[in-house]
Amino acid sequence: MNEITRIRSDFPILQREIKPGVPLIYLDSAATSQKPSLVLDSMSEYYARHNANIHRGVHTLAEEATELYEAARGKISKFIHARSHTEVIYTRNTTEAINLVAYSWGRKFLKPGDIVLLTEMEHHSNLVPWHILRDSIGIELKFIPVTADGLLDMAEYEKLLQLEPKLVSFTHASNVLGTINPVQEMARSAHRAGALVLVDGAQSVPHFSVDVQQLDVDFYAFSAHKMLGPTGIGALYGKRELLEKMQPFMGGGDMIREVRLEGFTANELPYKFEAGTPAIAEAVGFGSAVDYLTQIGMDAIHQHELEITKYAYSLLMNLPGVTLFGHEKQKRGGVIAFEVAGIHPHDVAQLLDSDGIAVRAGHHCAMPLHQKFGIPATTRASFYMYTEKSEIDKLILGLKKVQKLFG
Amino acid sequence: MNEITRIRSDFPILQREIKPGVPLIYLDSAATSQKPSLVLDSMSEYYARHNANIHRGVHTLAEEATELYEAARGKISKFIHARSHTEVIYTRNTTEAINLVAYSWGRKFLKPGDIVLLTEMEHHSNLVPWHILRDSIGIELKFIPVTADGLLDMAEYEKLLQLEPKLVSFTHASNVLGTINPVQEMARSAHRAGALVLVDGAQSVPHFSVDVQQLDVDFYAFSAHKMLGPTGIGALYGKRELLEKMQPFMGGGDMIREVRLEGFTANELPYKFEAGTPAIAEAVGFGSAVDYLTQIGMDAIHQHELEITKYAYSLLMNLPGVTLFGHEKQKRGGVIAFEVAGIHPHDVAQLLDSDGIAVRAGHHCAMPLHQKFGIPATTRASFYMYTEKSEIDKLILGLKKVQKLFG
Amino acid sequence: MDDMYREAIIEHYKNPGYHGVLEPADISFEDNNPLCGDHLRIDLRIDAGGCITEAAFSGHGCAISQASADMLLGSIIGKPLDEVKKMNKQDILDLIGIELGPVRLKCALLSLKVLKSAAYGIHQGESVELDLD
Amino acid sequence: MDDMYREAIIEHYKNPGYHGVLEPADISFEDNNPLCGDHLRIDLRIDAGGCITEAAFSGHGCAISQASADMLLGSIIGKPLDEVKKMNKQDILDLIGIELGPVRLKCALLSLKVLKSAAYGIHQGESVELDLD
Ligand SMILES: Cc1ncc(COP(=O)(O)O)c(C=O)c1O
Ligand SMILES: Cc1ncc(COP(=O)(O)O)c(C=O)c1O
Repeated sequence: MNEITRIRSDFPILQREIKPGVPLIYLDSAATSQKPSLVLDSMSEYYARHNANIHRGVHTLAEEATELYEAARGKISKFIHARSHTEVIYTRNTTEAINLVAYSWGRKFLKPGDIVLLTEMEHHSNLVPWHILRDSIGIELKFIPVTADGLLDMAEYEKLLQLEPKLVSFTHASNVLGTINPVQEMARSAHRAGALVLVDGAQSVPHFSVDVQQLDVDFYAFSAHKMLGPTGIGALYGKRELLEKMQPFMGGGDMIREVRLEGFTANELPYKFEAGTPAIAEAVGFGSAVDYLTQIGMDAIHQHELEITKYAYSLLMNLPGVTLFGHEKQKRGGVIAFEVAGIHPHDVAQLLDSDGIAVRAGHHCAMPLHQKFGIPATTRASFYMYTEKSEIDKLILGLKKVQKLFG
Repeated sequence: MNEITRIRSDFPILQREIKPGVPLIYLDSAATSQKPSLVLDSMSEYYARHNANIHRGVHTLAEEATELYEAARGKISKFIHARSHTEVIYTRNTTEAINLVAYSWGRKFLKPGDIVLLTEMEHHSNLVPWHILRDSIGIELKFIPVTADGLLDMAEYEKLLQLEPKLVSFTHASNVLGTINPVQEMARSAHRAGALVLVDGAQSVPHFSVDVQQLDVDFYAFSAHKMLGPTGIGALYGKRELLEKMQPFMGGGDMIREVRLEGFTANELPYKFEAGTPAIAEAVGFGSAVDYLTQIGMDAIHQHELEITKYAYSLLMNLPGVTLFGHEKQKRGGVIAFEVAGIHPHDVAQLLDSDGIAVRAGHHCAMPLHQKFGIPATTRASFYMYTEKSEIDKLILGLKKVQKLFG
Repeated sequence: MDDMYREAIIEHYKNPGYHGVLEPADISFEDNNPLCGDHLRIDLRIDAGGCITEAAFSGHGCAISQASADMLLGSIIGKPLDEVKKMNKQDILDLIGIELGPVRLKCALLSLKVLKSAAYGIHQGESVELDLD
Repeated sequence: MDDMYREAIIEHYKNPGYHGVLEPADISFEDNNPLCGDHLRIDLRIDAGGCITEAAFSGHGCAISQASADMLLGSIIGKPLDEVKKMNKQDILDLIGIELGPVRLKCALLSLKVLKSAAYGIHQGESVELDLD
């Protein structure tokens, strides 16, 4: 409790009032996290003292900027336990990381009729890149079904693997159901069946310790903005052997070794995939976010979120007229999506907002999952290291008021 | 002089000393510009008060963030005189903007054998995307030659247009030669020949007033970080009719209207091309950079740079052993690349750095242009609104010292 | 909490005056807002002089979209179709009388979009851009 | 200004002791640094016991790359080839005696890279990753 007060004081926005006397209750961290001063200060400091373009510069600022940019990559690489910092490619976000694989690996190694296996619980980021690829080169998409209680159907998964997909791509943690998928086992099965594995880590890396070597995944994608870092930057982890065989994605400065009018030769990893002036200040902020997370400790963060989620789950479950999605017994990530009978999620969210409570309403970029459950939209509360039990109490109170108003 | 002192005081980094007693002389703005407090403060304020994910959120923060993000787009759109803010797509940088056109327009509308016309003075950003496209779909690339004095050969251009290229893509201002190309006339000729026109505006939008409608270009690409804005964001302007016909680039959240397991429908402009959580804080900073530029006035900025460049050019020209690149009489942009006889640019740049003077040494991402002139590298000094004559004097002094040391 | 939801909105949502379908109708149009799953259909009956004599909406959606549909239809009975064509965002905002952020604005404008599409005689499935500003 | 450029570097650059080519050489290797256009070739003569008896470099580049090549060759005459295989970044830094940022480090290391490639008998054009750390 002391600890969480201290943590909250590191986040300037948590001092904000939405209206005079109405403090912000931020329960939308799955959409994007808030940022501690450490992260903001590191970026301001970068701009105020070191700002320069990187890699090709000889002068002091260029050297400092390059060092900061690469030091951040080193931190991120260590954070996810990559073998080498050359396996960490900066992207704009999770979405770009997945698109990079679809373009650079997919267009080189997939042929018409090849199967890419996805799941029904994917975020649009892990669906649409494959739709685009299918429409352009004729691959086939299959989906691991989601069971009624929000888990992946593992028996079906094993059957689908018999179709010999070339790639299995799925989320580590669902941003709607809270489900945490058994990545290690799924990767093992996939590899046994000869498939590569891409994992969408947007909702996992921010919340618990991830070891890409131990999980033995081939690609892993995540976003800084969901893990205390700035917008505009994310990362793709990829195994070196794979990244080396892939074709470049975007062309331009920095990703080349040599350019002539007639053609170019690509740069070494990781630069091969970083075209043009990158998000330098954002990389610095990303590195500081990792510093902050490491300092608090990923296990402590996970523990806190499990507790908050359990607390919220049990209170919400006991609210009449409220239906929760996802499996209750399973260890869940800190997101709870629910329906309030007879009241549209937009109305729920807007009424809660007038009490300062920020929740999300909609399909949360998982329309197919909502279609599966036969509802167009849900309300979602999501938690992070700075979420307090008292905020959950206010959410419950708020929901009761909404129900009364519509009653 | 009063004015420039005031301007300089807005840029925190210009107060920096590289070593005790050695102030920073930043002559590398063509690589990236420095940032005024206004820009840095707008981003800090965004994170400390408004940070949320955009577009789909109902709560106050989400609405504020969406409004700030879109207001910035409006400012940028007005700044380049686009017809509508829906014609301005956020990208990471100029490089991504050009790649977007190569992927989304090129792969849909170009066929094997179709010609894309570039120039010999292009930055790698406007060469390699076309190399990649050629290697993948078999288009043909042709190049408008650069004359000995650093201009595009207009007679050759007219001849090349007779080959009926589908696209002419060239830089508005060269980052090595300082040449400012006659975009309006070139676009007119291109259109007459039935070609579309893409202009690389990385070195123009920051330095003088650009009106995309008056120039009548089809696409225009630029980066925030070169115009006082943050890293991690840039923009592509495109004519609405064209953007509408193009296929999506990356797939994911926000760029869709609807997603089912079987497929997706794309969102309206400009969102169709913005997949995943965008660089929100960076957009806010980009908007503030435009505010700052507008407040100083693009004509005043251009005037100041012409003056500084003329001053630098005449002093450099009179240094024995120093050879300047680019056309002297032509109105030039604020970059001067030069050779110092017998001394490698890296040595020049490093020795200048020990006196706090930041210049760039290398091929400046224009290897083909350097090959053309038969030299692997040059030293480049580049200027911006905050460059003072006294800084040019120090550059000259520094060069004399370098020559003495190697003499 | 309820300052944004004037009683009138809740009232129109719970007890709409124009909910239903007209069979047969002179004009019908339907559309949806995929972002929130709202779906709205509007049926109109028009007299010889081109005036709206009857109107009804059906579908599902949030209180804002449903209430604004109900209020909107209430405001157009007896009016000529041509007048409907001139209606814009501000008319809706005046009707519902609360401030709306960009997301909720789309909910409120769905009914206007469907109504104007009907008024202009746009065919179902045709893609036409309507000016609502 | 010149603190970074010890006199020794300028001196080796202007008056190198090992500039030239050996025809015939026992081993030759060349490589370049496309970023700055530096190009370096190293020729070696080896005696029956596997020791370096003669060495020469040619090509062009900045003072750092040329001077470090000259110093490096000066330090290996008489040494067994196997010892050269063990040399690393620190050896070069010790030789030139100044601190270098990442870009200039590449200039300084070009000679080591070429020398080690020669020592390992790598064929020209073969792509091998050498550990210089
Ligand atoms: C003419 C020109 N085009 C394109 C670029 C690429 O810009 P960015 O690295 O921001 O994509 C630059 C800057 O390096 C440039 O000077
Ligand atoms: C599971 C999941 N995948 C992918 C994404 C996309 O992340 P981004 O928008 O940062 O690319 C999100 C977040 O919205 C997510 O929750």
